[in-house]
Amino acid sequence: GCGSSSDDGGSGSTASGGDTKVAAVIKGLDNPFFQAMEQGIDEQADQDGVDATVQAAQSITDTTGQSDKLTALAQQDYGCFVVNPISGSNLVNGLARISASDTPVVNIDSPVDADAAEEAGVDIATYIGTDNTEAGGKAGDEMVEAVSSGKVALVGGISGDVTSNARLDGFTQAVDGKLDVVQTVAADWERQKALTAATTLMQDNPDLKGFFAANDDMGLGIVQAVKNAGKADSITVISVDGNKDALQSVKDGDLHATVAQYPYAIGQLGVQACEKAAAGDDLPAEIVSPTAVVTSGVADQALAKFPAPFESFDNPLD
Amino acid sequence: MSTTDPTAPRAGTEPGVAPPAPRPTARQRLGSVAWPEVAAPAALVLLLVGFGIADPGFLATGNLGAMLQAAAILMVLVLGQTFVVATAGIDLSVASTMTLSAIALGETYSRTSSILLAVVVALVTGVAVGVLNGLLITKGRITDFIVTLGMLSAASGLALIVADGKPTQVIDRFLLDLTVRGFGIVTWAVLLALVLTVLAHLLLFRTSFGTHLLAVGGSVRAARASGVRTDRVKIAAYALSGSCAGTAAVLLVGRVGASEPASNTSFLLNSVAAVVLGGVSLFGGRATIVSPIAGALLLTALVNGLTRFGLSEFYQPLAVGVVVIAAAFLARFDR
Amino acid sequence: MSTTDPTAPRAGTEPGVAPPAPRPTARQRLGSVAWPEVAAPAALVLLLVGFGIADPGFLATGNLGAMLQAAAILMVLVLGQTFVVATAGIDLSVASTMTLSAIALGETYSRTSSILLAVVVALVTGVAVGVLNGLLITKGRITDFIVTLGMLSAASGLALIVADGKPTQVIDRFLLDLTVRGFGIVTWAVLLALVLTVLAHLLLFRTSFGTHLLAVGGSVRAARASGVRTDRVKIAAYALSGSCAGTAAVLLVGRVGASEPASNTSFLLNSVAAVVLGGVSLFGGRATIVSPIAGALLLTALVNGLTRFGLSEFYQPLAVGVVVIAAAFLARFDR
Amino acid sequence: MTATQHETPTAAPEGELLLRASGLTKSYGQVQALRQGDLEVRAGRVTAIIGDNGAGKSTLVGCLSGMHRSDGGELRVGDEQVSFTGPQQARAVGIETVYQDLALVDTLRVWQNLYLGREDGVGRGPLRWLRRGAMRAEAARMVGALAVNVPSVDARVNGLSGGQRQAVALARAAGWGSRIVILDEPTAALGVQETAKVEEMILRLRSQGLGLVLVSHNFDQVLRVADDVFVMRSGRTVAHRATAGTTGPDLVALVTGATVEPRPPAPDA
Amino acid sequence: MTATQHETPTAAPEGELLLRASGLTKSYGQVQALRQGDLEVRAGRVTAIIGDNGAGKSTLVGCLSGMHRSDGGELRVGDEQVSFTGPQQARAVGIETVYQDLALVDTLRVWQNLYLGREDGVGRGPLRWLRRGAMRAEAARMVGALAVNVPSVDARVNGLSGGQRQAVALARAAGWGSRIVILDEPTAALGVQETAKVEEMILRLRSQGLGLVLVSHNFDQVLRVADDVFVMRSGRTVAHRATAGTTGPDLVALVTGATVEPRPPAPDA
Ligand SMILES: Nc1ncnc2c1ncn2[C@@H]1O[C@H](COP(=O)(O)OP(=O)(O)OP(=O)(O)O)[C@@H](O)[C@H]1O
Ligand SMILES: Nc1ncnc2c1ncn2[C@@H]1O[C@H](COP(=O)(O)OP(=O)(O)OP(=O)(O)O)[C@@H](O)[C@H]1O
Ligand SMILES: O[C@@H]1[C@H](O)[C@H](O)CO[C@H]1O
Ligand SMILES: [Mg+2]
Ligand SMILES: [Mg+2]
Repeated sequence: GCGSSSDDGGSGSTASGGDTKVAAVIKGLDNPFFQAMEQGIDEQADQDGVDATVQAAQSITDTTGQSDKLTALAQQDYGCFVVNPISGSNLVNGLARISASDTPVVNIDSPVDADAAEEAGVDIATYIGTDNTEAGGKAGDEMVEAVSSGKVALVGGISGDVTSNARLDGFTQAVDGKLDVVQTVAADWERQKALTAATTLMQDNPDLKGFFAANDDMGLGIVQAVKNAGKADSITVISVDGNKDALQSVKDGDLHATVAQYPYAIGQLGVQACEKAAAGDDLPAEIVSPTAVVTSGVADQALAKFPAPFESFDNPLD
Repeated sequence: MSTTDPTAPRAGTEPGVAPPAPRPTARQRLGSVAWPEVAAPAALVLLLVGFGIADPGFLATGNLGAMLQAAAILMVLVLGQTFVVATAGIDLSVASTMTLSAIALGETYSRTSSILLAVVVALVTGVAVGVLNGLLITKGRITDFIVTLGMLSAASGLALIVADGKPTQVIDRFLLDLTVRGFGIVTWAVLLALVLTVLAHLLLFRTSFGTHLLAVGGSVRAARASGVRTDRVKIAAYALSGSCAGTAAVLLVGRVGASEPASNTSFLLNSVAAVVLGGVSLFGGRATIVSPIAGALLLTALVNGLTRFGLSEFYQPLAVGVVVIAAAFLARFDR
Repeated sequence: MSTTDPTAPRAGTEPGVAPPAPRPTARQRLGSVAWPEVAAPAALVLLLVGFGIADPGFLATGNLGAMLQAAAILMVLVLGQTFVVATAGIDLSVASTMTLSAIALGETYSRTSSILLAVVVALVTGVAVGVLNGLLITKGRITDFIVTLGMLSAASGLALIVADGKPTQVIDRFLLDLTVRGFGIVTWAVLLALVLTVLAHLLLFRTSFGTHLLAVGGSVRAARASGVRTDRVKIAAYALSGSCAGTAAVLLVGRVGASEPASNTSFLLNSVAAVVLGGVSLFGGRATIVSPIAGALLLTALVNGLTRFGLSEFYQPLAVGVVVIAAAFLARFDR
Repeated sequence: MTATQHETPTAAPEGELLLRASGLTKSYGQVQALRQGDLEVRAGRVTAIIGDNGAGKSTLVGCLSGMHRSDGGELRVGDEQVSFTGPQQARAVGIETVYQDLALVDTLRVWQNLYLGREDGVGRGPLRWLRRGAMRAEAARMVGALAVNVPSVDARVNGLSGGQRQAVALARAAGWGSRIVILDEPTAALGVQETAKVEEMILRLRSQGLGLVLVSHNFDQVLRVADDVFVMRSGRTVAHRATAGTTGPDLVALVTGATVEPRPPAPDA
Repeated sequence: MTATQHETPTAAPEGELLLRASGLTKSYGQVQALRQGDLEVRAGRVTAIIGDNGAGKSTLVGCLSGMHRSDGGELRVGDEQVSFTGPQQARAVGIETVYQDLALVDTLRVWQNLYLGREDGVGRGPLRWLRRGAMRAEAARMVGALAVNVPSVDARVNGLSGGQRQAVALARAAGWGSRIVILDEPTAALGVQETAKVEEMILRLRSQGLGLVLVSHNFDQVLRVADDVFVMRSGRTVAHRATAGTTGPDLVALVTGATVEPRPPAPDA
């Protein structure tokens, strides 16, 4: 029995959802996006009376650390795992062991790579998340609507980050032929770096019309830079996430729009899916969680409902 | 050196009575400037000229202002790091301390709405971490490297706990103005960094504390034998570094309009790189203030220039690494 | 020490002919083990027992296996860092070099589909970076700190460029098996780390190279005067560190199933922390292999235990920082 | 502080007892380095301490200079019993020391070394504003007073020769209105000319009424320069002699223990 | 390497010329430390080098021991002209040096220091497998051969006294079938007993037919121990004398330059 997770009683799938213990392993910990996700998980678990533990990686690049945490939890008697992997494959090894003991796995936010999962024999009960390319596309459409023509610059997260790349790609495709993307820079998901980069880019391109940032933190940094440069009237900033501060900024008329991804809802759905999976229910292979472009018109509504989605959506798990 | 001074006794004459020492002449002073200490300013000038020729907009006042603005936080951190390195120590916790101070500012502000109190709390937090570092190093007799490495982790953890992992908006006119208003391209933040630079220079070279700091870096034993309270001096150096981190935190929060529990690792690496580029010996005892500041400006201008040239973001870390090694090659120590 | 040895001459008898030296007795050996070197293993045992009492599942074979698995990469990096620190140097580029080697592996694999070739390329890349570090330090006469700091940046930049910023999936049975299969809880990866640990120990204490390494760390001048080729030894130490980074890269790619250009900063800080916790003097000349490895296991077990206890992730950096300082306090150097 | 103060050490009547150590003890962990340290220093006299390597000479000196804190025994300076917790306190009562390793900060300039720990400045405390011009001029005078050849007070110490460094350390010790100057093996690494110059300086300080303590392995030098000699063996002061009438072989015998000596030092010869 | 080899240095007929340096020069950047370094070393004789601080003695020694690369001049060992690029090469032709700072690695054990740079092992190259038992035993014999009292060959050097360290450095220099042993101020920091012991060792090595070079500031010692003496001043060898018939004051005069000497050294006395 060496090497199997059943050593200390991880007796896997218990029948009733009520006494299932859920373990969630999510991404970075210094980002409000994941705070909202954690909140969604905790509150849904409370509401349903299940026991949930949430662990997060030390940072958004801590691939092995996240994997270690999953492995540590896999040794305990959790009935279902919710995972939001940093990369497509960094959790595959740990998940393989979990799947081997027939414990269900729910994948949220960032997808586990399908090939890697198959190779390792990982069984994903369902994937719940948003299409990041689509989110970027929505931002792109909004940008086209707002500025109609001219130069825009893109600010991504850490160089090479998959989520960031998907959002930037989506944006680029959406504005192709309509706007002129002058440059893409990496600001490591950091507000301060985004601010510095945006300041430099405005210096270099005095006629810049807009910025797209791959997340809200960076978007807010850019807003600050734009204000500092006294260009709040001529430059449009759009970002992705739908964090509270960003919604407030949209409401205040600073940030033009944010593409809300509702991490809170993703967290809730993750727990719900886990309960069903543990109870042996069938789940759809993929559940697309809602996204919405929040502009100043709806910012109030969005803030009022935060962290829940402000537009109702069909929850396939209810 | 002295042989260029006509009033100095010729070597070999003996037993020569040393003459009343004249103030060193300009030439003598120039002659005694060591090459390592000139390397960073020289490299900075080269870079400015080079980029300026390739892209005249680079030297436009607007862009110069943007660079100064971007450099202000690093400059303040570099001052603290210079003091610590001058004592032959190192402060790996500067960036984390700055993060913790920023969080302390944000939390205080969101609870009391008093920006004054919030700034004071940020500064006190920075000093407290610095003093704790200093006490662990001197009284606890643990190497500076490991103390500040541990503090790097502990302070960022504390920042996360206090902030509950979330950023806090700090929208305050006073703080925002720091990084926007001022005298033309010299904003208040930049002015503060420059004033602190001058003060740091005077502290190091014009006060007895400065001499003691360099003495401790040169030889703890000799300094102690000469009656210098070496432990106090070391603690003070770390406290200074902490207070610089606290000050940098104020500028950081003002700049981004929020306090965030982000780790800011690049500030740590850049602060050390600037100090070493500035020809400050990691073995302690020899330091200037101007050269590390030039090092900080060099690193900032490099990234600004590379961004303007639209060099792919992927090439920037490589360029920074190469420039750091190349500049150190110019500034390499004699010993 | 010698006074416990009945065959040693009594101090004061003179001119005493030294007796044929007997092999040191077990007691003598034990007596000569320095406290700094025992601190990490002792702290590790304490931690295992403490967590084990609070949570018996912590010591279940499954969890022990998970911890070993989690520690394997760090262990390999720590071996390299130990060699470098033993020479009184430091390798700040270990983690970036690992990233670059991982990218080299991924790119080679995606182009040739030959895992063997890919592994070889990864190792060669690591060694090449190490040799370059060593050459810059010895022939270029630049301090190790700044060379490896620059390399930290340069290597991660190169990784981004080569990978074009994107991760590459490396789905290969052989690599995946490394971190999954093996002998019970000892997977191939863990076994590799353990075998390398034994080899490193033998290299350090049983070969002339090991003696030269420690001699260079103890005193470059004395080593040189004794005919040790000090430059070569230093270069070899960095090359070893590079090869460890290359090996760690293979384990890393196997573990995360992809080569990613993202930087792994925490591996750098943890490798240095483990070495210092292991009582290896940053001033060089004194080192063991077992204690730094115990330091690596300590850091890993700590995070595992905290995770199992469901301690919020916010508290983990704080806990790690406190443990690092506390363990260093136990292991503090005499000088 | 004014310039004149530095140049006029408080002169004491010749032969007056300036310092008396009795029964000092000091351990480093397990090593009992000093078991019974006795010494007397008198104004206008040179008192030598001799003894083999590890006899405890430097440890005794460390206790007098405030570098070490003695574990036991009594130390009187003038009429007062003192107990030093650091070198500042020893300096405050007029004891200056030239350590075996000189204790100069290599990276600082000559004048900075001369003033280290008691910089002349405007204001108080660590932030007092250095009067650099005054210090440099005064430093030149301090060095000049010993008639030694130091290139410039602006030179960094790491650029000086062994003899020049010794001169700086001596000038520092002598130039502060001190009453007692302790020299730990000041000529061990020096050549003939440099040694002669240092001995000259010692005699000059003696003639100014200072009490000098000289640790030396060179018995010829001890006989040439010193008035009194204390002999140490295994951490104990085992003999006290006037040099007048003592020969080199006598000293060798005392140091190696060939002659048995009554332990409590004989009263001043 | 076998144990016996270490104990029997290649004996040469007494008086045979082992080494001759002529006109060696060496600069450190701007400083011309050695302008004209001349020296002769003969089997079974002790050759002293004297001169004031900074005269260039250690620089000359460095050129002979391979630590420095001379800029010019000629060096012959036996019949061959040599040019060293590192200490290994000097060792290879049988020149061993005890440096002014001893050049021991404090953190290593006595036996490791004795064998440093030429470890006895199975196999070749840097990865050869140490024969630790053999080395420890042999090291004990090497130290024993000099009849010095070192606590244990397993002791770390940083735990040894000055005299003991000197003994280890000497044992290392003497124990390797060397033909020439150079000692740079070996007794500067030593007490009477330790000094006596080192002088004894020097004479023992001389009687074994080795050529010894002794750098010293102690002229009594030079007259006591050496057969020949070379005098250096400002980087030049300015005189060569046999000690027989030379007095202390003669040496002082030579060193300080009071007497004018013909520059090319006189042929062997
Ligand atoms: N810091 C220290 N830690 C431990 N032991 C020490 C220390 N300093 C000196 N000792 C030991 O104390 C004893 C006395 O040393 P001390 O330096 O006083 O001797 P000394 O008479 O000055 O010798 P020398 O002539 O060699 O300078 C010696 O056995 C020495 O090894
Ligand atoms: N590494 C060095 N760099 C620069 N100058 C040096 C160096 N080593 C020695 N010198 C200079 O070279 C000259 C000769 O020095 P050397 O050490 O050979 O003298 P020495 O005769 O051995 O003196 P001492 O009796 O003090 O040991 C001196 O002026 C010295 O300052
Ligand atoms: O989806 C998340 C969030 O947008 C966050 O802001 C950065 O990391 C991404 O993966
Ligand atoms: Mg002494
Ligand atoms: Mg010399």
